[in-house]
Amino acid sequence: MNGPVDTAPPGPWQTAFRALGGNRSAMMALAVLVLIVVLSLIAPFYAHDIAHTDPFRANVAGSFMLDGRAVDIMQANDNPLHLGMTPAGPTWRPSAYMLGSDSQGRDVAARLLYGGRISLLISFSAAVLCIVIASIVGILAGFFGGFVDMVLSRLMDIMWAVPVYLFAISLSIVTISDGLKIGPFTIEADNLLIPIAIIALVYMPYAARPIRGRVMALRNADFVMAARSLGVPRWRILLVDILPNVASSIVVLAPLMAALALLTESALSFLSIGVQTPTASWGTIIQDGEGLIYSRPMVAIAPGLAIVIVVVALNVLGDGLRDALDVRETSKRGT
Amino acid sequence: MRCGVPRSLRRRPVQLSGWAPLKALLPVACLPLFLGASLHAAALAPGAPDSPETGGTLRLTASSSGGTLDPQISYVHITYQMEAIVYDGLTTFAKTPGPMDRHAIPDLVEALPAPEDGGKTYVFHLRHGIRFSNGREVTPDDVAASMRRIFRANSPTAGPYYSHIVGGTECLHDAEHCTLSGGVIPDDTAWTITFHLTHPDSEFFDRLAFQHASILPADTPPHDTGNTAPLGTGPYRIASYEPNSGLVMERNPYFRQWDAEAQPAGYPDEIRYAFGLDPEAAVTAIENNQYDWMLENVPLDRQAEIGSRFSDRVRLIDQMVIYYAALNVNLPPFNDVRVRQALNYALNRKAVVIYNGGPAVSLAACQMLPTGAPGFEPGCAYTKGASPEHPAPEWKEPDLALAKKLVAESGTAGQKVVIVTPQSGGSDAIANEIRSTLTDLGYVASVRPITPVIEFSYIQNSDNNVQVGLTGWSADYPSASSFLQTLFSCATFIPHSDNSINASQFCDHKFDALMDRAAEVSLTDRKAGDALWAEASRALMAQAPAVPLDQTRRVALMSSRLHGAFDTPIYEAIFSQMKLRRAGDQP
Amino acid sequence: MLKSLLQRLGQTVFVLFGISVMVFLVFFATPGADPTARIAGKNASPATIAKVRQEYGFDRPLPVQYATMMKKLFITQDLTSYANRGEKVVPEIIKAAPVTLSLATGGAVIWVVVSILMGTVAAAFRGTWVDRTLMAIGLVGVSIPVFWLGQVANLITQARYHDTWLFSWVPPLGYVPFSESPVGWFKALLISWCTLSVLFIGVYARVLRSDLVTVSGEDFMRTARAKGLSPSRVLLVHGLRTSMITFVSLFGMDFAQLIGGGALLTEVVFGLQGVGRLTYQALSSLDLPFIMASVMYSAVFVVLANALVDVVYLFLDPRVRDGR
Amino acid sequence: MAGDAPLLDVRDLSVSFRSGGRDVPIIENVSFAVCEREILGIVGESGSGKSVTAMAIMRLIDDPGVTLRGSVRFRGQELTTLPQKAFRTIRGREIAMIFQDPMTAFTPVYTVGWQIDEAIRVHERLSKAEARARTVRLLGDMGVPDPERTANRYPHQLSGGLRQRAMIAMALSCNPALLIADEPTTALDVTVQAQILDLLRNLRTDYGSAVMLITHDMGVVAETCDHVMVLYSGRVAERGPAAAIFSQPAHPYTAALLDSIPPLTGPRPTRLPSIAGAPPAPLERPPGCAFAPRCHYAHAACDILPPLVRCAEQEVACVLPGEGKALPPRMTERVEA
Repeated sequence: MNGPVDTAPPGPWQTAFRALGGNRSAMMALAVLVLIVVLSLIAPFYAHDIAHTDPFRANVAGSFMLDGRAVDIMQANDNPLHLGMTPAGPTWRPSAYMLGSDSQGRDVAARLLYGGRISLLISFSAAVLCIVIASIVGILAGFFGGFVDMVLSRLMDIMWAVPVYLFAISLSIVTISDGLKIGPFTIEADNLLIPIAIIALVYMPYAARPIRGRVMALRNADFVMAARSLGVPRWRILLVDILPNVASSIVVLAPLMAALALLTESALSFLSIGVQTPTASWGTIIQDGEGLIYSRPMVAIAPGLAIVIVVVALNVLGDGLRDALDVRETSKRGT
Repeated sequence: MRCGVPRSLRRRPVQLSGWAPLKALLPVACLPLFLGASLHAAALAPGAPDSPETGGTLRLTASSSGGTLDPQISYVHITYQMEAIVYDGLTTFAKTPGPMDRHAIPDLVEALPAPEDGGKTYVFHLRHGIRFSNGREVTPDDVAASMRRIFRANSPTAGPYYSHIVGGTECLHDAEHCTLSGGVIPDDTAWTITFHLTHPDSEFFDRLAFQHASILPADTPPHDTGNTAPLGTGPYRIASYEPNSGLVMERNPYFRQWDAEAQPAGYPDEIRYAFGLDPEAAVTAIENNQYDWMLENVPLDRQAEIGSRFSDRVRLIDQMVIYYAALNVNLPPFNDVRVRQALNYALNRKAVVIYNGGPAVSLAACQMLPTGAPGFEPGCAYTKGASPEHPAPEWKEPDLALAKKLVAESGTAGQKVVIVTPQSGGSDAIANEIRSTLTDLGYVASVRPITPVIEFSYIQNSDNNVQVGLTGWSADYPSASSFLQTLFSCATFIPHSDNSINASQFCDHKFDALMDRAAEVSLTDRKAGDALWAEASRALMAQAPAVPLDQTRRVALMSSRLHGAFDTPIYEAIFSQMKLRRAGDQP
Repeated sequence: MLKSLLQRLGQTVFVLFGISVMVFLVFFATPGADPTARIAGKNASPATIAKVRQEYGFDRPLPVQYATMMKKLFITQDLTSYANRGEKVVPEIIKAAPVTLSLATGGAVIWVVVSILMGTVAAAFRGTWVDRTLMAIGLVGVSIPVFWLGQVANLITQARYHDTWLFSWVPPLGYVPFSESPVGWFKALLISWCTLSVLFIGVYARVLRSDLVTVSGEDFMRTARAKGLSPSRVLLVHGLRTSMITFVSLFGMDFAQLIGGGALLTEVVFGLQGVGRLTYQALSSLDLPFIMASVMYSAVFVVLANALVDVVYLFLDPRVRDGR
Repeated sequence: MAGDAPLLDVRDLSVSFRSGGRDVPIIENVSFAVCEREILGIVGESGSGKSVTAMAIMRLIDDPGVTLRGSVRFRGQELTTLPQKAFRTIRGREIAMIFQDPMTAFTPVYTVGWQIDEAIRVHERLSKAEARARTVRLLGDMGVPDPERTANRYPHQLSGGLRQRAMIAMALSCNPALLIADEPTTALDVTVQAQILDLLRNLRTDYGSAVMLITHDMGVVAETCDHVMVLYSGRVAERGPAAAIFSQPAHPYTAALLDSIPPLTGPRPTRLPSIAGAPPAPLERPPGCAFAPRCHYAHAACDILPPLVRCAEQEVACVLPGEGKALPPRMTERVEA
């Protein structure tokens, strides 16, 4: 039966959750995500109490203790020309420079945890923001149709016509030097809101289109027609009949959008137009590691792996949700 | 007057980390030169040196091209270096290894003329028989036309370098009707060119040696020739150019060596430049002998590797460059000289040196004149136990206590400071170091990285209210004035303009007068002049309108077949002097 | 037919106009974007700056500047760069296009072939470990940041293992034109093709598998089997062919984005001077003419490719053909 | 009906699938036979296992969790153990099948003709042109107007009736001895339904094919079939000659089904009698008679699974005849066949 979920308790949702709970890989993915979130939340504890380091403070001239002797963080080379300063490599001990140091003498392991906070914060917020905007746009366009739909759809056409990454990079470069000025408000260039907003904006059409399509289908569905003919006001139809029915599409999009956002954030930060120093994200750490890829590859490899793990987990979770909610695949990604 | 450090200002983010340590002397300039050994070349291409190492194709690589090929317009190092063997000026800088502070030598002219009229008139005797690559001989008319073209084609240095030629100022404002008739007078019968200046200029020969004063055929169009190279007189000519892929140089068939120091004959038969490879990839490619030479510095993380694996294929080349943080003397807290001094005392230059590759390639700087520049005298006012009045011989360690005391006296602690830096790994790191230092001094400091291309002009514009701006400066030719006068005189601070090279907004008329006197004395007595410049440098640092950071050396990697005495100051490398080992005699 | 064509054309022009105006306005709203000082050169005198400003028309009203730029871009095609004096923009884009085209095409060949193989095999072995392994591989492929993968690939093929027999053939990063040396072209691009295709292989194999699985439950698949067709023929001729409809439309969009410069991360990491990298460089040097030209280029491609996909769709799906 | 061995002989066919660690029986011990040129009707509600029986015979169930027991003999050849490859020569050639929904049973991206050609060419070495000629002829035989053009049309371009005709044409393309028709008329409207049934009825004369007609509609069976098998919840409830079953159903379920046929003549009853409740899901199937919970006559004896016993001309899985409490002959007039 295809009725409005008017009075009914969230029956379909309960079954969906039960189905999700029974999905072993989805549960494992969730566990991994929770673990990584927890790890990044304890970043200050790790940095302060275990590694005894300030991961945001450059420390090239310093040294640390390893097995009772002092080791220079930046080590000179004994080649004939004395060329090159190499940061300390991984010690594999959590007490100091477990994953080694970056070119500014900072503890990569500690930065990885702090970077996780920022990367996850940005990707989750961007996903939420994106889906909120996309839902508004998609529902407005789909429900009202006509002129509203035309304006919104053309706007999305324009956004579609530019490759996502180019779009994101353009916006980042424009905002990066001087922040964003909207009327009396200024958002500083190093404010995380900027990458969040950019990522949310560029993926908006990707999320809005399927929502719009779903709403359009619902608008012509029997039960909506029936409600209309009964003279139910439009806002009530929207709220009571349409919204709950697109909710599953929206929920399924969330982890996939978060995965896309994480990849995009890392790409922007990698091009140093995402998160700004001294804040670190996984992307900026990869960028730091780019200059060390030949001598200390761990600096770039560790955050890269972290990204892969989180994105895999998000995708698995997304698949699980989709199966549980029985929604056909709708999302797209960039390159 | 000089090209700013953002040398590759072009499309790639400037790596402020081009810095290479100075420290030792090393093989750099000490190779004997045995070129010009033979003017009687036999079966070789005409004008090529008679040597078993003549011939072959030299393969160069750079991450991107330098845009326009017009030697009177282009203002980037890649083109300057490349066109040094394509064009000649009346004078030039020696294209042979040697110390950094050598001044211009005669090129297309027989000799450097003695100043007449109190340094306001020079009569140059043009050499006979020098031909452009189309076979036409260079005449005094070409020289006069080339001087006019500086103005007509809007050369970037028309104002600062050449407007003191009589008629130059008029040309600057009305380029189309530029004649320079009173300033540059060609004489076909005497085969001379007479220059009249509005005021004496101790650096006039140096300026004529700069690429913007290259001598081109009189009929070269009076606008930027873009991707087409005008005809030149050097041993090579540019055969083809695709800014996004590559450039090919071949021998100029009309070239005959006239002076082995000014424009030596070239070894390779062909020079190919490939554009688009980033430095990391270029290092790998050269290691694998896929290219012979790269424009950029070897990236820091590869230096250890090449130092241990290819130490015989590395050249460390001294550069006349200074990296510094400009402090805005008109904005708090740096409007207080004590705060500026405090930051100078507090900054750990050891960290700066490490960021830039360690002591082998980076030398901590304590003054705005780089080591080796004319007028440079060792001395550091801002290190532990030193003061502007009693400078130490060199920087040793920061003096945080003194710095904190100075800040306390100024009462500015707690203020907000934003450090503007070009957005690239190296400068980011140093900006971060300065941020940490300022935090230690009690300020609320943050870093704002800006796209490199914009940063350079952004920090100059007083409208942007930049407190601290990281940048660097290297000289177009060796002179003290191109550092001190250009960067810190009242004349180079232009409010509300993107082109206000004096980013510190420093203006001190007493200091200006001292520099003017140094320039004046240099005209007749270089030594006395240099001493005055050294005094000016100390005077400047007492006011501390900037924090000198370091001076770097270029770390160059060669393919295993490349050798020769090609490294030289100013140009860094003279491609015509690169010799290629034949396949058979690989080491 | 003509009407829908005109409509499409109108939409395209509208989209291009919208993008160009957006780019133009955003550029001039960006602080420090004024290119005059950069064009004039470091430390140029105010007189020179004034001349440059007038020469480039920066002193004229924005609409006039916009019109001039559009004219120079589309009609006279002699728009020149702000950052690289004298560099004409249109020829540069045209020169960069083959690089991007080579990269995207080669990558596309790999990802189409591999993903069809993976997707089909996974669907054929649905529910077995083969299926699970292939899909897990695909999932990881989707989740790897392409720039990072490129770096790791470079680390392996250019440095760590370059001297081993496995990778000694790998040429230095960069592009070799096909016309110069087909073999060199192939070698120069192979690693970047693989890197680029990893993401798409993941996406496409997963999409294809799930489509095939859905399709295999369809009645017509049962009919095909009941006819006595071999399982492979049923899967390939009936299942795959039908699933190709989604596959192709997805492919069209992605390929268009790549051709339009969407592969810029791959291009940046592998030193390929393609449209994406050009655009990125133009963006980072705030070189408006280049930004404008490359964004227009990519927009044109995306719009064109969308139209093309619609046409291909008509060929692939007879139902759509009648629907129009 | 036929003197010699039946064309298709199904014995104790059981299909079950594993779910949650248990074997869930879908059909249990279904046995029946189809003779040459005979039309057998298999009747039952949805979920009774009619289609599964057909699919099992065709071995079209390839879910790895499904197990199949029993024997299916076609012309004396055991099909259940036949290798897949060998089986393919039987599928489509000897035994063909048509499906319920002609809308979805054709691959949408090929023309109808192409798909019939394919069916022909997979079994017979014919050139494309020869195959097409036969296709066109078959379509014509099936009453498709303008068969040549129709062959070049895509499924979605045809009406439901035409599509079902094309489907039958495809099934008959290799002259199969047995045609399994799974609810061939359910998705069609009434007039078309009658035409299609006509077509099926004439197959045995025109093509010499036997037909296994699967339907839930007793009316269709009455119009078409020689023999009938009634399935309830995966088990045979009753089977026998159509005439006998229609005149005197022995199973209460059959009787109830017959009652639910709307009379073709006479006044329509205001409300058709229908069977209260629903058939049990396979997992909840009672150990005894599956129909007992819905049966008016249910009593203690029904708790034991009743075997199939002969009762007059038919066989029935009910205790009633054994207890001498056979159902009365139907009051309603025999439906004209």
